Amino acid sequence: MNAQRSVLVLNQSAPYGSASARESLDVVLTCSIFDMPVSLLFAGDGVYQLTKEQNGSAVGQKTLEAMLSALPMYDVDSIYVTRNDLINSGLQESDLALPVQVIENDRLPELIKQHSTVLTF
Amino acid sequence: MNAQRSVLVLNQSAPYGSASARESLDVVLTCSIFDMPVSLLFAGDGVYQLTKEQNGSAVGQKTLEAMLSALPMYDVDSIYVTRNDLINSGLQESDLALPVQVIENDRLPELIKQHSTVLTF
Amino acid sequence: MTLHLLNKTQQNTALIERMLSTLSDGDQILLIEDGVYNALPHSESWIDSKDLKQSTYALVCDIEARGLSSRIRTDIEQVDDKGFVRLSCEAEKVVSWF
Amino acid sequence: MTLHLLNKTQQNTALIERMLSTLSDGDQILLIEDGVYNALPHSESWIDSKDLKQSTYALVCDIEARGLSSRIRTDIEQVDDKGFVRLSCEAEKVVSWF
Amino acid sequence: MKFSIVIQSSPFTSQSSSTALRFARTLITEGHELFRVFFYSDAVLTANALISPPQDEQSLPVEWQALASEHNLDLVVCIAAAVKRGVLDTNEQKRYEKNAQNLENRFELSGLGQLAEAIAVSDRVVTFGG
Amino acid sequence: MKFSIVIQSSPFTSQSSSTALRFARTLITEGHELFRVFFYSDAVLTANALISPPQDEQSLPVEWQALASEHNLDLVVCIAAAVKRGVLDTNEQKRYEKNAQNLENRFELSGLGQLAEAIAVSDRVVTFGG
Repeated sequence: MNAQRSVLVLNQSAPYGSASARESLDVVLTCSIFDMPVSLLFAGDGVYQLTKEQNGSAVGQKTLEAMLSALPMYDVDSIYVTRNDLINSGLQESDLALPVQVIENDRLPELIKQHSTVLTF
Repeated sequence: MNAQRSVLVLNQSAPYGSASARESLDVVLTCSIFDMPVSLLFAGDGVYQLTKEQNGSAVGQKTLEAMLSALPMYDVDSIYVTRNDLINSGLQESDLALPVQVIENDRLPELIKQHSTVLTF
Repeated sequence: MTLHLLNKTQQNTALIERMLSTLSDGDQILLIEDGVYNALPHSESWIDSKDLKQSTYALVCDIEARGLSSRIRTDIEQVDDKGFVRLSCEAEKVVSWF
Repeated sequence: MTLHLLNKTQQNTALIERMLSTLSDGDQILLIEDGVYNALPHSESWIDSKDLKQSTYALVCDIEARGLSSRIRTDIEQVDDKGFVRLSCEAEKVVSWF
Repeated sequence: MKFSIVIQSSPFTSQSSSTALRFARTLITEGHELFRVFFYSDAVLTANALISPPQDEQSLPVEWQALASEHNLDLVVCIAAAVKRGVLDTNEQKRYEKNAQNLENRFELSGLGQLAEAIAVSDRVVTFGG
Repeated sequence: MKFSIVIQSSPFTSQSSSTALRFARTLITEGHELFRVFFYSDAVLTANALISPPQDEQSLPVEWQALASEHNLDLVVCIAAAVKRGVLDTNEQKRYEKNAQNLENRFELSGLGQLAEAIAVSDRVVTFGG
């Protein structure tokens, strides 16, 4: 086994319209169970995954918010959103279901560099 | 059976990257076999379906251009592209494998109105 | 009159511009699935720039699923599945944008 | 150094802006699949505005399949599958944008 | 009013198939006629009888099948799209010499002509994709 | 160098699975090691043995299987994603009481832990999606 790997999971899709949000969270939780440091970046439409008061049953799906709330229990606490994407989403920070780190766009190159693997969804 | 229906097929996807281009052409040819008047609008990335000198075998696929060339034999000759989309595509009219009607954007509402059914791909 | 169904977010600018360029006077737009995010308050919304708030609707179950009930614009009418069917009947045809 | 794979056309402006905002100096970009259309001559190309023509490559089999061999810009280097593997090895990691 | 529905997207990665199902139910409840549902492209995967969703999740094949049984609906799966994607009825299983068929009950494999006919006879054709 | 490949998209509507196959072949030819190919999301559909493409078209299951046989590759299909999409091995067929299994030879159903392991031990992880 090589030196310790760290993973950045990049979430770019809105929840419910596609399965990508749930499938990326499954990967995050699994990496965490395997003691691999994992960070999350919600970008573009991915920011919508964080919206409060979701209710998937209205469209016959499980509520994503429940899975998201499990992240702190799995010691996943490096969760990032760029200020730019948050503004473009039309949501406020107070609309989000989880505490996130709001970063400027110019932090992104560093975030990519800090992780040995980047998985996009 | 109701009064004669006419179909507008709207192609918005580039060829090879997705299956949408081929599947929409299959629908066009079928409608034509069933004597239903059918028009095609290539819009956005769909304009790329019309590029000359395609060679699908380079990526293990059938060449779309061969299917396209069959359109006139099936009496499908209402083929539209907007000038705007053609310019944005980075192609010239001389790069296209088929004669098409280049129309201005303001003709689009009329095109939708003229057909009883619009199928998007 | 045509009913346009839109199921993608405002990030899909090329798709939305294409839809807008096909609109005739009196056409209606129904935001479904991820399309309902277009009804959040955006600073440069096409709904405002094209003055379409009176002809745009949003599907209520998709709004609820996404946690948007208290967040979306109040000047866009919400319809349920019955409203979706009714709008489809009132229109001469339904065009889907995805 | 990171290798960025892009397989979508220039219409996907939000995706491309996102990719561009993550670039570090020395990063490389490989256009694959529908991404090769970015290498057509466009009047407002991100390749020019960000001065990236020397760090952008395009996959030759995707260019050929799409009939673009004689149409794409000559200042962007074309690589085959071996080149794809080589670029992946030279980079510390590979990030896919789709 | 006479409706037909066309579904294009994978039921696993897109919400379309699920929205189409609700739309179908509602239009029937509202007294309209559903002439045909045509599954095309990756939407043909909806007819795979081997789909086994988690217990607390919607099973689209089962729900479509139940709606079809109740209202005698015509669920047509594009045969060319289906065979290519590994959704086979008994005939296609034999033709391609495979060891199983996996087409869900109440779904039927047929050609694109069924889509053309649906367009010809329906007052409204609604497409669900993306 | 040790590679792993992750594929996410439907092999029928996206070019990804086909590009990934070429990338896999080439990296092996170039003397690198392919530790694992992990099929996730709609890419699990690549492992459906009932797929019957037209005679003049590429069969991805068959080509992956051939490459795997030749180079003893590890083709792992995410079990949760597969079962939900109707791609079953004999065990899952029994568990869900279905009348057939349809997992192509050389593919194996397993958990996401196999992806985590691939990330941990590989020098490069390349994702194909979209």
